[in-house]
Amino acid sequence: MVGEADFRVILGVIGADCHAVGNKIIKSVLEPLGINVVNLGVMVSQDEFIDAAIETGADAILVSSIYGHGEIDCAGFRGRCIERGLPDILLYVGGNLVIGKVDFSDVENLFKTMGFDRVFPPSVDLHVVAALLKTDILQREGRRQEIIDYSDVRRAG
Amino acid sequence: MVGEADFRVILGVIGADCHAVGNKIIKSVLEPLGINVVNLGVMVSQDEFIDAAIETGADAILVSSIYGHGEIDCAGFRGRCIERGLPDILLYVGGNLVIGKVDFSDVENLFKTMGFDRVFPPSVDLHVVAALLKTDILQREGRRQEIIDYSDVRRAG
Amino acid sequence: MSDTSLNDLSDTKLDYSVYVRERDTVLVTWHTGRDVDFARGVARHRDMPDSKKFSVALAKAEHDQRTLLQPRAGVALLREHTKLLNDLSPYCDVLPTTVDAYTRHNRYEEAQQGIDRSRAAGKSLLNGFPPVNHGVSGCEQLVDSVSKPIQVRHGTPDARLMAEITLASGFSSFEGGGISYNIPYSKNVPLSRSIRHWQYCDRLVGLYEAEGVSINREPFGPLTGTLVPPFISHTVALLEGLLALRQGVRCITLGYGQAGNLAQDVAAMRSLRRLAHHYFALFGYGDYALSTVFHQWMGGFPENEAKAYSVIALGAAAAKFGGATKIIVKTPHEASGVPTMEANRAGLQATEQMINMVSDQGYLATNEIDQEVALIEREVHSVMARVIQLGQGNLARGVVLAFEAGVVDIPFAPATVNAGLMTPVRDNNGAIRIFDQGNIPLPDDVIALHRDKVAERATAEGRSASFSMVVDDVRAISASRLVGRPNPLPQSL
Amino acid sequence: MSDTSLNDLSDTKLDYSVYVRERDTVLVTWHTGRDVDFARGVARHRDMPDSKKFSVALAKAEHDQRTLLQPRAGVALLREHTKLLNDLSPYCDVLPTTVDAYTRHNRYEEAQQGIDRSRAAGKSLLNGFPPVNHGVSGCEQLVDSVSKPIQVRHGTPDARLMAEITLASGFSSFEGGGISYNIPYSKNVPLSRSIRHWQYCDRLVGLYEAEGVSINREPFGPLTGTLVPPFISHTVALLEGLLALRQGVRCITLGYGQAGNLAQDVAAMRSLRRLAHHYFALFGYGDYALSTVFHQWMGGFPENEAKAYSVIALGAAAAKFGGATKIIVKTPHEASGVPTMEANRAGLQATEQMINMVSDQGYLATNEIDQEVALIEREVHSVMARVIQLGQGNLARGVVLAFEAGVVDIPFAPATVNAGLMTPVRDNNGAIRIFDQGNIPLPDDVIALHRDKVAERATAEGRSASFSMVVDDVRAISASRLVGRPNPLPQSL
Repeated sequence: MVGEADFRVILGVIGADCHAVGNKIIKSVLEPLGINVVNLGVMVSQDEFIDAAIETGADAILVSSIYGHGEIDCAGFRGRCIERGLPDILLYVGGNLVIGKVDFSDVENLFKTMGFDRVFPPSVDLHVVAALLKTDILQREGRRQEIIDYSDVRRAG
Repeated sequence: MVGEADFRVILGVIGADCHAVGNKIIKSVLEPLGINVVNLGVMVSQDEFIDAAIETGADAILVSSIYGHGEIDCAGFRGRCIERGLPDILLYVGGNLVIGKVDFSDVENLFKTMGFDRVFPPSVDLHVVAALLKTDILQREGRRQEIIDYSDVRRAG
Repeated sequence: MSDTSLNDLSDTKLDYSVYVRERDTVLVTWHTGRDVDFARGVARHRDMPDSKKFSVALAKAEHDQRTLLQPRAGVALLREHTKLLNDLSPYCDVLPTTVDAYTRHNRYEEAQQGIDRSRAAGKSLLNGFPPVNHGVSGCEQLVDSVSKPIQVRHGTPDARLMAEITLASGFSSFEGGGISYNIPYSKNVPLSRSIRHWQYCDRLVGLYEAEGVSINREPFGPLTGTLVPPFISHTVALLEGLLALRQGVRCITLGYGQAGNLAQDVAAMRSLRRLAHHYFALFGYGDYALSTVFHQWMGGFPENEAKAYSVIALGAAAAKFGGATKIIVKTPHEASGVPTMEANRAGLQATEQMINMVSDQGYLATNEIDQEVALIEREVHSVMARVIQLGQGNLARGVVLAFEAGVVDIPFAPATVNAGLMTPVRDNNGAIRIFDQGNIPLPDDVIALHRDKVAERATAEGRSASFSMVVDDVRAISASRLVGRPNPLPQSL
Repeated sequence: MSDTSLNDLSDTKLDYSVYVRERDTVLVTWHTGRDVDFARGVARHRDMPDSKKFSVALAKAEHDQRTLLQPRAGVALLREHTKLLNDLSPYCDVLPTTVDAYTRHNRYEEAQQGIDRSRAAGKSLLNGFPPVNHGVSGCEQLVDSVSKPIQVRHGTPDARLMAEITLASGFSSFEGGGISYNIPYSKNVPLSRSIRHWQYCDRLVGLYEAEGVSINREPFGPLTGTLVPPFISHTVALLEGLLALRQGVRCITLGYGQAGNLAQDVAAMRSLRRLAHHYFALFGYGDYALSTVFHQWMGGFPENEAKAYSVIALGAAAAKFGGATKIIVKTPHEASGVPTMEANRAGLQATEQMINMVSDQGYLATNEIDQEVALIEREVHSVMARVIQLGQGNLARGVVLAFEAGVVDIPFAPATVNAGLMTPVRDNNGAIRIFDQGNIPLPDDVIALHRDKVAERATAEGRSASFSMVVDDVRAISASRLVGRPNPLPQSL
């Protein structure tokens, strides 16, 4: 069993995006599931994410983008992480990431090519995100993977 | 100027189709426009249409079909007209003529191949039908074509 | 017994021996009739899980105040029809089997041709499933291959063989009635004959009930679906309900088709339930299960799918505010004829969303609704009193005489036995009113109210009421309005 | 003047000389500012046909009791944006130009990159049209290439340059306000600064008014679009309306975003109009043109398009029953982000159909609506009284102090100047109530009513009210419900 403080993530809405609702809800759902969330709120730059991750020793950065500029705002994010000395940090991204109705699989491919580890549509169940976060962090840290309890994952998103 | 009695048409809903609403409305719209409508009502067989056309010396047969069996019910209609001595009678057909959502142009081609002179979707403006009927009847009779007044044709169908 | 004259028509429970003798003549009208086995049918129903029983689904929905979703669906071939129902099943609560139009007129030869040609064409050329041709074994396969209750939905004046085959196979609900499946669905069938044939069907359902197998019966509410004033369809629903109860039916769903005016639609649904309990009690019945069904708009739909969705949504809201136990769902392809599975699913999903959003809200209480309820009830009482009086103790006979006299009169019906004298029209708020009462007996003040409402609209539109106004109304919803105004101010330029 | 402190903030009409000096500093913030020519702008507006003037379209709709349809739309490049508006034009009454998010934060460099990259990519990579970058000549081309009135819709705390450019180019309506385009749209902009910048925009509109050119102003009604109680958004709309009137604005459209409960939504629209006339008169204004705008559901949509249509339809019905002058339309693609032209057209068509069908019907009068109207009005009066009191004769100052104190408090807002202490939640009928009032001043009996309503729901759901209930509510509509119930009885199995 790992304690609560073992999962530490930086959360924020990237770029000039000011959609605060999902941001507040993500924090409110992840924290009771044992994830320590450092919430930078809305309109966060790539460097602000990275600064916070360095400062707090976070395991992952959770990037939200709702307003459709995600493709522009996220360009070069992984490269910047490498430059700043966080080559292996988990990068998650989710929301309405592009303009227009595009097949999600295309969006997923685009952002994975850009170096994001996981890509989510806006409808994702946050319990699933939490479960994946824990698995990925444990795996990346080389620890024995815990058995994830999926029983609370079924809730409609 | 031609008188009212110059345009005489047989109207009916073909086959086992009992949709009476459109039938009553077609009659109520065409008659004030100067078309003499012999209305056979619903559930009319091919021979009943032809019997009435022979008996009244009609210029045209207007076949409705709403219930989707039009493709079956109308098969061989032109051939039957030829057998019964009405090779040149105008055959109009309209309604929901096939099962499922099919491009209207495909439906039109199908029924024209079957020998129908004009094919209409259910949304057709009946004032347009009346104008076409008069034109076609006059042309077929070799009379000088009247100038059709399209001014009342613009009404939404 | 297939040429019942008015004088032979009784409304007592059909004698069992009469039923049995008639049954022998019915089962030989198509070769599949020989496979009907009542005892086997009873056993099948008893062995079915509750999840496949219509009566259970309805009772549970009534209790939970939920509204069940039901699509219409039927194609020619068994395998394709089974697939269609299973594809729809996740999106609805109860399943249909819509029967093709040849079968509705007992034209089993033509239905067979439709099956054969559909097989050759690789697509359904029939507008429904032909259960008589597929027979007991085909229908049993169908029932066994789905996981929800199935109802037979058709439009058949003489559905005796269809009822024998489908009920023996495990269908647990049967739509129709001697009036509602004659007047809007046929041209020359005498009303006394169709009523008598439906007494047979109801008697058969009663025999299942006597064996402890509850079969749901649903008179067809919307009739011609075209400007039918609620009191007319309510009267027919009540009469068919009473005729069914007399034959031993116990699980009844009365229906109504969306008129379009929200207040009138909600009032219609609420009054239907009250009126049913009133007349069923008046005729001495207490032991029945009542539910209601709302049909989304049965008239012409806009061709544009986005617009069609709003017609569907308005119907869903009216059904839920009106307290319907079940809703029969239309589709965004409605204007284009028989819908695809995808269109059906879309209609169900749109309806589900609206019903969910409305069911979370409060009771819709307006003076307008209360006034409409009171009006509908007065109208129904007036017509029912005359039908009962005409029957002189024989309600079936009263029905036939009432139609002959135009006391009950259904607008836009194809049947020649329907007087067709009553003319409806919308008022200035889109509620369906009476423009010409024909021979329908209504109190003077009620007629005055209708006249005033129609006059109000005529004044607003600067024209006098006429049949041309009625024609405009028939087309209004497909032309994106509720009321057929002359040159309406377009909402969009 | 871009760092207005609270002490500098006045609510008198901006002195013309102050405006002119400030204008010089504004126009140099991006190179396109040099092309702004007020006199030429006035001449352009005077020469425009009435059919392209927002104020005329709104006045006509008010008179005819019609509801104008307006989509949202904006793409990066001029030619594509012009085509988009012309493609939408046949399906709506008034046109939008939705501005991209970089421009909203005055990041014109990034907007320019967005334009360049969009040109290279052959598709818009911006979520709107960047009017500052396209400049006066680009905006003039746009206005000249469409045949209906165009409004600028954005979300910009400092929209001074955008207003100068777009109004001079012939846009005839400008959305936003110092509160509604700050609190829901930014993180660290002081409220006194955004109010001051919007006084500039309103003063500019007032200058056009003084030249006889009526420019419509529309405070942004829905705010965060997330469980905003009507009295909160009404208070903000009234305050922005008053601030605008003070600067010479005369044509005002106050807005409200659909909450989902029909009675509350209708009551909100009706009370908004009454309250506006009340407060505008209270502050001495008589000479203004008022209209209202209803925004279809601004929260999360169902991904399924059929379900999305029903959310759109419910909004359309509420708008019409509520008497909205204009409706801002959502699309069936809403869950997937910025919609295509086709999705936009579908949303407009669905909305048109519902509005047409409802507009043919009667006035919706229920006790529930009357009670909601009375409740909203009491709530607004209570908060407005405190804001006015805090301002001590300076309403702009009152607004800033009210936000600092949490007297006005917008749920789920990103702005750090917003207290964020008030927590809303739905009651058992889906109406938005207050779970925690924070520092909002409300009468004890009103608070007791909210408490009782929330308790009623908690009891019905067998759980206590908590933030988790609020989270469930935020997601409810996208999950096909109105109220976020725990394990709701599914409508479909």
